[in-house]
Amino acid sequence: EDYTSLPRKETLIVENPEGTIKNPGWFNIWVNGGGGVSTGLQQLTMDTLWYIDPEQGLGGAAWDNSLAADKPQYNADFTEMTVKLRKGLYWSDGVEFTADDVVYTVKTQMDHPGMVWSAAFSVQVASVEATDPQTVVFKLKKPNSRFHAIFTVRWNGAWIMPKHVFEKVEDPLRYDFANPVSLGAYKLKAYDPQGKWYTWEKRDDWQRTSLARFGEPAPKYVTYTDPGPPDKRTIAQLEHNLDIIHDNTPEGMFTLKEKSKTIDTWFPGFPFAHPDPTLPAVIFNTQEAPFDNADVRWALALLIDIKAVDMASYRGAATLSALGVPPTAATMKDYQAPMQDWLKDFEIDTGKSKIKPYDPTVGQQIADILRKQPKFKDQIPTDPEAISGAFGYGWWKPNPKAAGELLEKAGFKKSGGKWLTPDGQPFKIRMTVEGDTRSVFTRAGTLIAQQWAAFGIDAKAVPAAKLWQTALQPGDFQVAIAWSVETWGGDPDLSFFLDSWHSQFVAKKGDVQPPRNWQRWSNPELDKIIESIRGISADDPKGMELGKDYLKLVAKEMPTIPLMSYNVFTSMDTTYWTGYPTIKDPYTDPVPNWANSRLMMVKLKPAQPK
Amino acid sequence: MGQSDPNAIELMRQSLRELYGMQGSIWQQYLHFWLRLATGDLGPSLSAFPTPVSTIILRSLPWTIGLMTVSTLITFVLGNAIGALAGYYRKDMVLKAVSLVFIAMLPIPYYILAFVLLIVFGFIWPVLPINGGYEMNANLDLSFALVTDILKHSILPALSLILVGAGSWLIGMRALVSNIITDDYVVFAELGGVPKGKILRSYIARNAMVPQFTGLAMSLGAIFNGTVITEIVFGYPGIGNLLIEAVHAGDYSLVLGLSALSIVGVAAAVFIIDVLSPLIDPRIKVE
Amino acid sequence: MFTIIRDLSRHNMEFLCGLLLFAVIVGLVILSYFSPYGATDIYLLPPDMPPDGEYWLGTTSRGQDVFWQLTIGLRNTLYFGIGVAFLSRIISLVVGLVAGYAGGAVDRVLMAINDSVMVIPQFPLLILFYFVLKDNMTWMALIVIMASLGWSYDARLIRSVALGLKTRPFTTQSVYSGMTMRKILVEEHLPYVLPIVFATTMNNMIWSIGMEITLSVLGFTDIETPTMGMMIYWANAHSALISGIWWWVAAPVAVIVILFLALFLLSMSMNEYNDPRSRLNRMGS
Amino acid sequence: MENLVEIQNLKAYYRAFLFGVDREVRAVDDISLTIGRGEVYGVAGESSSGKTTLIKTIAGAIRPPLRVVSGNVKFHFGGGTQDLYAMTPEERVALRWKHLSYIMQGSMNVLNPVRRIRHSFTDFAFRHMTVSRQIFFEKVAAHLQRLKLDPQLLDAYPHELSGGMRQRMTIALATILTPEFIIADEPTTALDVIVQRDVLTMIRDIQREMGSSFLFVTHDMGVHATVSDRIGIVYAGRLVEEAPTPKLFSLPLHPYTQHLVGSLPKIGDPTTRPSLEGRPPNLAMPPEGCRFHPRCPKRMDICSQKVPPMVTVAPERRVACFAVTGDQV
Amino acid sequence: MLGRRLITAVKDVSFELGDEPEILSIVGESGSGKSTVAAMILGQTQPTEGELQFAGKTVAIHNRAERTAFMKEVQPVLQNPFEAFNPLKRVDRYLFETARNFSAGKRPDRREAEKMADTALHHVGLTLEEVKGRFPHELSGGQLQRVAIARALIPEPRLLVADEPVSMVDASLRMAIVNLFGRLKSELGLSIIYITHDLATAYYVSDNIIIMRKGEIVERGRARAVLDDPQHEYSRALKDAVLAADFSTVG
Ligand SMILES: Nc1ncnc2c1ncn2[C@@H]1O[C@H](COP(=O)(O)OP(=O)(O)OP(=O)(O)O)[C@@H](O)[C@H]1O
Ligand SMILES: Nc1ncnc2c1ncn2[C@@H]1O[C@H](COP(=O)(O)OP(=O)(O)OP(=O)(O)O)[C@@H](O)[C@H]1O
Ligand SMILES: [Mg+2]
Ligand SMILES: [Mg+2]
Repeated sequence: EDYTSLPRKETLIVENPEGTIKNPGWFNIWVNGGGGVSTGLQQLTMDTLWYIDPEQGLGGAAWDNSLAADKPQYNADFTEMTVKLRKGLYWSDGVEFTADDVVYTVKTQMDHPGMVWSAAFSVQVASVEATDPQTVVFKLKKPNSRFHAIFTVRWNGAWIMPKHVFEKVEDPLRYDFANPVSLGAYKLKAYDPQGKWYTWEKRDDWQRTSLARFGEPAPKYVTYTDPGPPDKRTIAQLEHNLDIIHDNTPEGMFTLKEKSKTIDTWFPGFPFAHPDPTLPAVIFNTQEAPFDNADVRWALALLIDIKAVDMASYRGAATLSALGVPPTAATMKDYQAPMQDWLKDFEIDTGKSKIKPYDPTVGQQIADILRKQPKFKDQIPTDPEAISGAFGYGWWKPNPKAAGELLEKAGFKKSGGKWLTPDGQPFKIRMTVEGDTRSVFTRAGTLIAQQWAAFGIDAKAVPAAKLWQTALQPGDFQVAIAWSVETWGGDPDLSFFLDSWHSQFVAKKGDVQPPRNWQRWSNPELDKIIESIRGISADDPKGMELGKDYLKLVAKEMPTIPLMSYNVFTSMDTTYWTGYPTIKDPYTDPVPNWANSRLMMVKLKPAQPK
Repeated sequence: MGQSDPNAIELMRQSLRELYGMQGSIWQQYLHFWLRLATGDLGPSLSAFPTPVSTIILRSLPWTIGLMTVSTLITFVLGNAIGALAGYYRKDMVLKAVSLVFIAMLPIPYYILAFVLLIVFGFIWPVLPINGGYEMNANLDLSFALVTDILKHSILPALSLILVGAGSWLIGMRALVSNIITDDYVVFAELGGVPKGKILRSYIARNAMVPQFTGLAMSLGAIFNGTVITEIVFGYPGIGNLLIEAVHAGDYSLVLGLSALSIVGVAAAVFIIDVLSPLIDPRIKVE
Repeated sequence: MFTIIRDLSRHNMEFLCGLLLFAVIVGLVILSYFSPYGATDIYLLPPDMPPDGEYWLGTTSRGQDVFWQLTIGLRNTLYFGIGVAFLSRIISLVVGLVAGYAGGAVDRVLMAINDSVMVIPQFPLLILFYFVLKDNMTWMALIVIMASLGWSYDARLIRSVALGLKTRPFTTQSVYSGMTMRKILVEEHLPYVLPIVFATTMNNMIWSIGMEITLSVLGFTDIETPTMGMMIYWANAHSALISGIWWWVAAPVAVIVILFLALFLLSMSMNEYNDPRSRLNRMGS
Repeated sequence: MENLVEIQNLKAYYRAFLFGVDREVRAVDDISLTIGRGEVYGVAGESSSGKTTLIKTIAGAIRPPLRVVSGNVKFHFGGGTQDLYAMTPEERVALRWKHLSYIMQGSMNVLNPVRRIRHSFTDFAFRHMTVSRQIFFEKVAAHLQRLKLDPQLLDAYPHELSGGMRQRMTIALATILTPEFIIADEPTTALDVIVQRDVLTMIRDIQREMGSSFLFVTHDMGVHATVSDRIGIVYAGRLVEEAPTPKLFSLPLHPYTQHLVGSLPKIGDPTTRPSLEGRPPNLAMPPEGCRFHPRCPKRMDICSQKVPPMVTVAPERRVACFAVTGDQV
Repeated sequence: MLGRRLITAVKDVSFELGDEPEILSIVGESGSGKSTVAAMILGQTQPTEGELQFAGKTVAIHNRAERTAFMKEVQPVLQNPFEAFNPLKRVDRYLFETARNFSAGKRPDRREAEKMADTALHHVGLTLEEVKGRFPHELSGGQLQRVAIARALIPEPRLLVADEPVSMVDASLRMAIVNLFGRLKSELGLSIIYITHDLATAYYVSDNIIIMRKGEIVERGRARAVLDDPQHEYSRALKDAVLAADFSTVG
């Protein structure tokens, strides 16, 4: 046996997009201590009551009762939630999982501000108790039809703590949880003291975990590693040393597709990538003039040539969206397709004329452009349905004339080829972009800024490292490229992000904005929609109608300019493993830092004989 | 991301501010930082709270010191040896060619050279590891295999440093030597028939070492300059990478801690020069 | 000055090579003013075209012509280096000459400052500046910061010459001729340090441009201004090397190497010219 | 007296070809002289007249840009004959220190500053010895004591000694192997007058004791008067006069020598001394004919046309001046 | 970082020059403090203790005006004529600068300055014509030293301080300069402090002499009297060490 001791055939090697972990020995996921979470920790060892898969899920539905035996049970006015738990699940140290663990999790977090879910519980939970070892009853401070969301994993959720470990600890805030006790099918085997890799081993008693319902996980070992920047990832996968790349540059992906015969991708052909249930958009700081004016926002939208942006950022490998919801498979069906007719008839008033800005053929046009490139010729679908699925339906048509009229309506003037604001200053826009961490966004931002500049606006893209913390949170930006919308993915309920768009949560100018609604937009009509959603249950079909009302409202008001899906260039090497999720078998999101990616373990098959 | 309630988030933010000791004005915080620093306490890292900054730094420091010290010393010895020979045997074609190779490397920006090495030996002709300090899933008990692996991973980073660095020692040494050979004591020794090798070693090189040694100490102190780029390019697990990560993470206590460390490092190097100079140059006395 | 250049280029191969290479650089910079494309315009041309008759050095994945992009980037990079060199030369001249001439407490204070600047780890400090300044880190700011980091070594060099000049009898002669300190420094001493200033200018440019390239490649500068480093930054962001767009990286790397070789050869031959002893060594026997 | 050194028609030029300027400095131009065994031969002349160059050429310390253009230097060491410029480098090295020691100008700074003085003795002299190191150093200690130097100084670094001590140490180093021929360039310049006299007496003493020949250079006529047996006067790269010391001072023949001797002020003699006008010639472009003629009070037409040859005018006396020898040659 | 040591270069030295013009020689062993005394007289070094009086007033220099006033009275002659001028500058520059900076009343214009320079050059046997526009390497050592002295004469000082003015020049030049000193004293009524190693020239030119050793004066008096018959033991040793070419001279 080699000193890098693991048999490759039995090991799945996955990119950890967090990079090198600064505090590698920290496994206390309930306190942010610089330890990683996408190291396999939340994917392989954590568990909580429910999961919603961003794609179809295993077991016939996106919804999965994981530790819970059933869906949450609310009382009539949504002030009490009762949860039934599964029996026969065990922690990796042999202690049985019970309702006490759930109660302990909630209470400990409430007692320790500074723990990750502490505040969320404190604000909502009046009391929690275990009425028997398999039943937990939550009493809420005020009605909430979505309280279960905190225990529902999308990317993550409130993970259940092992009571028998933590109750012995003096200060849970300073406890590193070294040798983490696992509730998942894997347990820690080894990790790099420099934080570059973590390896997990299948539990002997994997049958006593919630995942066992779907079968036996195949990989004996799973390693999460930091393979370095995109080029090194690409090289590593070409050499079959990295089974799953979390994300890559579009060019890296094309190279892999070209040079490797063993690469699986979400779409087998162009655009390859998996659309994340998040929606990259041009986000305006609507608290700052002139971006508080919908006419200005619309004018800027009409100056964008989305085809160029698509080519520049994703080189065409993106799914466009004109609507304020990410174009995932589920929302295409639930929202995008049903609203096409409304979009085609949608009109805006420029003050001088009424125009219909929607161009329903953009997706088609992009497919046509791409088909001209010899590299991709055969990979571009021809079926209109498939084209819309891969490239989106339509988008706004560039209309500089209308944009000029809108700006004039807002009091702007053009002089010497340059636009002046109503108070006579040059119209200057600084667009904050993320730099090389998400280079496709940076590319999109620089191009959009250039398109605006070509129209006579002093526009420029400026990169900011840690865009979220330094620009979006403090509201220290004019315009940014980021996402402000994220959905469950597999479920049409929009409350996941929409609830926090209520005007009650918009921070005052200059204050820190909670991490939703970066555009700081308040609108009474929107508040009404949100309040209606709060009053109905999560699976009430009325929710979808309210969702469409929201989409129409933001199309009119344009608080952000939705661009396209956040396409993640995940690639999977089939040299050692097969059975990855793809559009043909979309049982889960292939992006390996989502907690749902645990489903892959049971679907993978070794590709090499033992 | 699981908790979307903005009220909850505000509550959380306040409790974290308390934990991080970020109450009060920025000036109070700054003062607080220096007070702690004076007592050797760098405080907790903000992006890895509550882990102390010193713990995080100490984890990376040995890698940086190891890689940089060894490659600086190799660079020093190599550059000076070739420089001394090339300065003394001015007509030797082999020495001329070797010098030329190193000198040609000298002006190339370090990043570019490292990048080219990485592409050549990691991609075009993939024979050397290009990422990290040792292999993934390595068994970290001290073993011959581990040491070999660590050495293998240090080849490219070290090579890049040596290729770039040797040239300047070489030029400096060659110039020093060609000046020293006209110094009276060397001419006198030649006239005295002292053998050539002896002159080169005990007269020329020995005297040229005086300024070069000072330079060595300075360059050991300046390890913090080179380390950042090397470590980024080769994903080496040292403090340079840590610094960049800290900057990206907005972890100002870690950034300040690393800056403080680098200044202390330089100060220490200067102190070492002062202590050791009399050994190299008897004309200097510590009083 | 002109005769020096003439003599140097006639009798010193290195200088001649350096001068020719530098002429190539200057030529490219001049061409940049005739670029048919705007400096920051992107997606104007078909992307990823390999070098051919129409696009001499090919096009980038951002739809720019590599050749013209190169000329403009080179211009910005070179101006940056010149800016830093100019500012830092002024600081090092003032500090070096005054410290050397005035001596005493003035000297001690100036040299204490000088030594502190000399031992500061520059790269971490620059990153720290970037960390603090963020968007305010303009090119002008970067020039000023770099200049204030890049004078100390040369100031010491100048001071050591100035110390010698101070004890030269002609300085006493000047003092007793009633000249002011300013006059003595500017008219009597400055000519002696000018050759050093020229030679160190080259070294300083090598240093500052190298730093600029590194900072840019790592994305620590304004990404809209094309420079040599920025070209590589964008190429990296588009995985140019592994996706076979090698010309996008090779062209700036080649030009950088030419630029640095030119500066380096010039500085080396200037240094030799400054040092009469090495001049003697050139002659052989 | 038997000749130890014979120098014939020696020419040594500095060739400076630099950045477009091609210059040839004729620092030693056709000099012939002989030095007898046990003789002290002094070379005098004004600054830049080529004294150091002459001595370098005799010592074989040639390095660019200096070149020996023609002429030869012959030694008669150990009964044989050695032609300095026909030897292999190895043979030359073998002569050094054993037969021929050279104390360079600026002899205060010729010791390796970073090593103890003891090592210099090992490097220079020990290789010629067949004895053990211990015996060697006993010999060194005895030699130092003879020069009134404390043998403990061997363990000092050069900078720990005063200028005079360093100079004596260098002389000790040059004489430890009792060479037959010692060459010294300005061995006492920059010394205090009192120290200077001590050093000179010392040199004189060991030279007598060892019976070595001694060639030395200084522009201080007082030193020559004290030490030299015979003096050669150099003017602008040429030997212009040669005479036994007392004769030279009492009856200088060449106008330049006359001026040199005549302008020396003396304690106890308050008479006014004349000063010589004009400037020394540029050796890159020396005047035609006699090089002194532009400043010569006895100048004749021929002086600017022909080079006056060295003529023996009396036993041991040679002079190159048409005013003395006439233009018959 | 290096420690500092206090070196006593000169202790308890006092002497005075009379109103009558005179040449005062200071001789003594190397390092005996001769140059230090000169530097103190020239105001380049501040005495740790004691004072310097000029024309009955204590010399105290605090500002530029006082310095100029002092330099107008006391001027130096430097050791090495080849080094005394900036090789990159024309020598006349120093003459004109001095003329402009030291003349009483308004600053002289170019013509006046040239006239002052020419007058001073005449005192040393040169004319402005010979010197104007020339670089130092274009002049002989004797010329240079004379230009330097001429420059020192422009402010019409009362005292010249010459620290080893002939030790670096040839025997052939030496007498030219020493003779010039004698002439300046008698023609311009200048006092000169002449510092030297060379007892013979001191004897030749000076009126009074001071013999120094280890920072102290060991003997002083009329030059010829002292040197003909030194009293102090060190003076005698010094005189004995002089290597004279003692052969009776002929013609
Ligand atoms: N390395 C050299 N290159 C060119 N010319 C030189 C060199 N060394 C000496 N010279 C010239 O050769 C001539 C003779 O110089 P040399 O040193 O022999 O004179 P010297 O009589 O020893 O003078 P001094 O009394 O100053 O020592 C001078 O004109 C000098 O300028
Ligand atoms: N700048 C200085 N720093 C320290 N010591 C000094 C300095 N200048 C002079 N000295 C010391 O002061 C003493 C007197 O020196 P000074 O130069 O006055 O002597 P001097 O009589 O002029 O000697 P010389 O004949 O060699 O010129 C000497 O011991 C010297 O070492
Ligand atoms: Mg000489
Ligand atoms: Mg002195």
